Amino acid sequence: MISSLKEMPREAGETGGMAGSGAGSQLLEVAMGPHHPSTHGVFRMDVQLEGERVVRLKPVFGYLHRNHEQIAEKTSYLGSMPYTDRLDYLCSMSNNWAYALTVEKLTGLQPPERAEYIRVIMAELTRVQNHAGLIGFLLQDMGASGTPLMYAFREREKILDLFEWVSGARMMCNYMRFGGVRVDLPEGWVEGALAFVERAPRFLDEYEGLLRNSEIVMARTQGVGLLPAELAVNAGVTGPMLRASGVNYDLRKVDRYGVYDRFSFRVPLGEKGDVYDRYMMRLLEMRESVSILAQALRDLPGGPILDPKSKLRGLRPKAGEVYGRIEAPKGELGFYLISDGSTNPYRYRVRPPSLINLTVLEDMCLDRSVADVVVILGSVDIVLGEVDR
Amino acid sequence: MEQDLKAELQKHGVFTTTFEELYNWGRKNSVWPLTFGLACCAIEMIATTMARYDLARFGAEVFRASPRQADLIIVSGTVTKKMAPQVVRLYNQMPEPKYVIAMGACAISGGPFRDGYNVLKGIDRYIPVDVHIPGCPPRPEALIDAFMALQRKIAGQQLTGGARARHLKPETPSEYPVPEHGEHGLEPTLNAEVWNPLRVIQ
Amino acid sequence: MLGEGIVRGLAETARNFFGSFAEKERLTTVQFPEERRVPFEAARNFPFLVYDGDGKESGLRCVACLICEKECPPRCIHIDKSKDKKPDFVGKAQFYPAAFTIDVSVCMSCQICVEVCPFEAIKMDTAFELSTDDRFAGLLWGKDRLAKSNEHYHAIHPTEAAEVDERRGQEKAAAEAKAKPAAQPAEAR
Amino acid sequence: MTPEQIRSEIEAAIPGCSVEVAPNGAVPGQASLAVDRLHALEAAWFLRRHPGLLLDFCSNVAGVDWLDREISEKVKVRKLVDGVEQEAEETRKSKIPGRLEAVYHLFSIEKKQGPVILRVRTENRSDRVEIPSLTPVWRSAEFQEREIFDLYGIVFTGHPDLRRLLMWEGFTDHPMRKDYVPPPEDDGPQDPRGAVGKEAAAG
Repeated sequence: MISSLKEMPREAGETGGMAGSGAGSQLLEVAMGPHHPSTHGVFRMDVQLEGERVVRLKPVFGYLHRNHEQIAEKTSYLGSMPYTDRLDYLCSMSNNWAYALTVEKLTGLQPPERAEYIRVIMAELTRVQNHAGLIGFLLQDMGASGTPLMYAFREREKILDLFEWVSGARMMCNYMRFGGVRVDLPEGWVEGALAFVERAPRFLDEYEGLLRNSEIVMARTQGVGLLPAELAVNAGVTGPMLRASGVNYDLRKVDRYGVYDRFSFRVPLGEKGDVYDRYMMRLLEMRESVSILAQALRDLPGGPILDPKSKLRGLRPKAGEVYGRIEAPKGELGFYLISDGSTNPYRYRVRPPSLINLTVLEDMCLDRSVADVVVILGSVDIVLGEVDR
Repeated sequence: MEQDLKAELQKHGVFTTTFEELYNWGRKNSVWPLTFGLACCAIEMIATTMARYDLARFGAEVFRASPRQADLIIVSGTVTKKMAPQVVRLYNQMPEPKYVIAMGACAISGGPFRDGYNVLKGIDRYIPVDVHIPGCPPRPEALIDAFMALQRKIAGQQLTGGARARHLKPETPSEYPVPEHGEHGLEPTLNAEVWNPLRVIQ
Repeated sequence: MLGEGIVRGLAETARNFFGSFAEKERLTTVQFPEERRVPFEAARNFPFLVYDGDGKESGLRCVACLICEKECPPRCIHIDKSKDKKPDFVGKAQFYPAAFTIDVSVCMSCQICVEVCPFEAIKMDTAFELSTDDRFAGLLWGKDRLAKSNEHYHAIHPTEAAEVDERRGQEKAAAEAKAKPAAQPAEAR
Repeated sequence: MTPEQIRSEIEAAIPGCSVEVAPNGAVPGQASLAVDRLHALEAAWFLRRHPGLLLDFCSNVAGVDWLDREISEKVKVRKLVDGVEQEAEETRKSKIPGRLEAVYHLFSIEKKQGPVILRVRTENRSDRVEIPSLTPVWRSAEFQEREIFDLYGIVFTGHPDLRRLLMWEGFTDHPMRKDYVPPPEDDGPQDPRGAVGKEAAAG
């Protein structure tokens, strides 16, 4: 890619003033980040530019490497649960679920039906607020400063209210337990959630109408950051990004974890795998999530919320290892645990979708301009807490 | 002027002020924070600026992306050892008078992650902090509360005399040494000029 | 048509702007220091120690069993166990915490201490206006700052506190019932 | 396909490749395949192209550090005690040398199945820590192998860009190893028990 670019015929002055007068021979190194408004946190990209064009892009990680894995290997199984909240700090509920699911696989605990439904409800609420937030940030990166993000956060606050109502915290819910959930839904919660679900389509219409048809958004997103399906699969890209490239792989359908096989929902797929597809993917997934929410709230059964065999303290799974994964809003979130029979895991590993989705960042950005890099990165949907852990 | 007289005059529609008060009033109502998010707390910081909490009501509408245009750095999240030099550098690049809010457990002390090998145990090891907000993460209301505490601090700062504000004293530095990445960790591990360790007196 | 999408987007924002005059729902701002949202019952921020009755020191439910200190994920609780024992609410002699310190500059509000406490002694408070300029004196909370009355607990988490009181009442009744038959055979002999 | 079947197919297809089926004691208990270092890359290509498996998606790559372990087993032996043959128990100690390990979780998006767990082990923990990189087969391993190199110190030969991922250049330790000791830091007493009030009194 780099060599082919250098051979391209170039008109005079195209390299831009910064690269100097030597026609096309000088490259400009720019470090974007770690403090940069468009990198969604402390993330750095070492970009090599030829004029405006990107010829090389190397992401630099670790500015938020908080040693989650090592700390988890030193604390009890339960003690890691609040730390998983802080992985992808926008989606603490789905992180909780992924970790609880993995430990349940390791120990054989079985959550009761009501708990499974509650988990689905929480995960889908999380997906709605994550995607709404992401689109807000993405449009902000494109210059729609303020308004879309305001709308997204207005809706997000409503979901956070639901979370706080049930778990007591806005962001760091620490709600799920091995074999169920911590507390039952309080009185009136289901009605509150139903009220949200009823209003949600109106919000989604509004949010979609806001900029979906805007010529500027189309010009900035269509055909930008193309990701072919084969490359996406080989690079381990998962989640909405993979599906935007046209690969039908949704763990809710493939693994059928939880009770996802009881709901009817569609998996939206993209065609080209450009930024526009990824943007639309989020909008469509939010609608599907709302439909799952309506079904789950309608069918929510009564009964216990915790496996009677589950215990809070002194969990000692048998020696062995397990890999559990769920479809988190950003992709496949996996936990790999090795137990040596003691109260804390011997090895605790998080498979971060955000980090692995960035593998293809350079491929998507090559030969594009700096302004496109910002948009492409925005469409990947990263949260640094998860990228660096 | 006596406070009683001032209050009395105010009732009659006569407002009096000193230069210091006017100056501080202007400063405290136009604190521009730096767009600087580190981790989870940054999301709550963004939520504070959004429609429901609306930090703009306190004159902090403009989040500046450049440290040269900012008065306040909200250290919102875990400062890792890899990031610490950049945070200090950003602080150094801000013009005086400048203020620091350590938002959340991680920024104050390393918080839940303080046992990590790459986590700095509190930003107050390298730069002076004006207001600490505990919480993980603090609610948006807590950030507003801290912001108001900072405004009170600014309003109370003296411009002259021995007890004048930190930035007006010629001997206090405006920039602090930036730590360097060593083979095993940051060098030095703290700036003794800034850091006040906990002393237990038995 | 060129510009159509932009016009449509502007219509959307205009609907929100003018709608906010008519619809209460579109007005989302909470004017924080003057206007406050009613906190949810489950809301939590930092732990506090519950005491019964009036004795801030003597009524503490904590028996210094050190379970929370051990289970706290970030290890921010530090307890010194007493040397002597004091009777608890059922009259059983128990240790008490000579010093109980929570470093709230480390606490991550995860509520695990509350869940593991078998004595209903530590609960979550809802206060959040805690900003301070003093890193240690303001954020290292000792027993005197942590101790809060059962009435305070009832005020912030009414349902939960009522359940706890009921459970403790039963425990006390059971302990009294147990104490009586134990006393009778001793007299008979 | 069971791990045993895969093992025999790999061994039949790649001459000289030895595969060990590592048991798993957890509840679902899926056994993994420990492929020897020298043939790991070939085995990976085989798994990816195998028409019955088509493992096109390498989801997770995890480093694991196994310290030198001493295992004491109780063995029943017959012994001559005072001229009479008796059954006695004897503890035998065996040493398992430490090693580092990279664990790959492979799935098939095409066939919607998985995982097949692949383990590649280094010879020891100190000087012979090279294993082949599987990035040429699955690009998703690129960052994850870099992370393992950074935190565990496994050198992946054939990796296109093997640099530290999370820690800075110039950092010399491998902090996720089990015997890593962080450098001492002057951070006052970690245990502020009873410090409240006294601090204020000290001024």
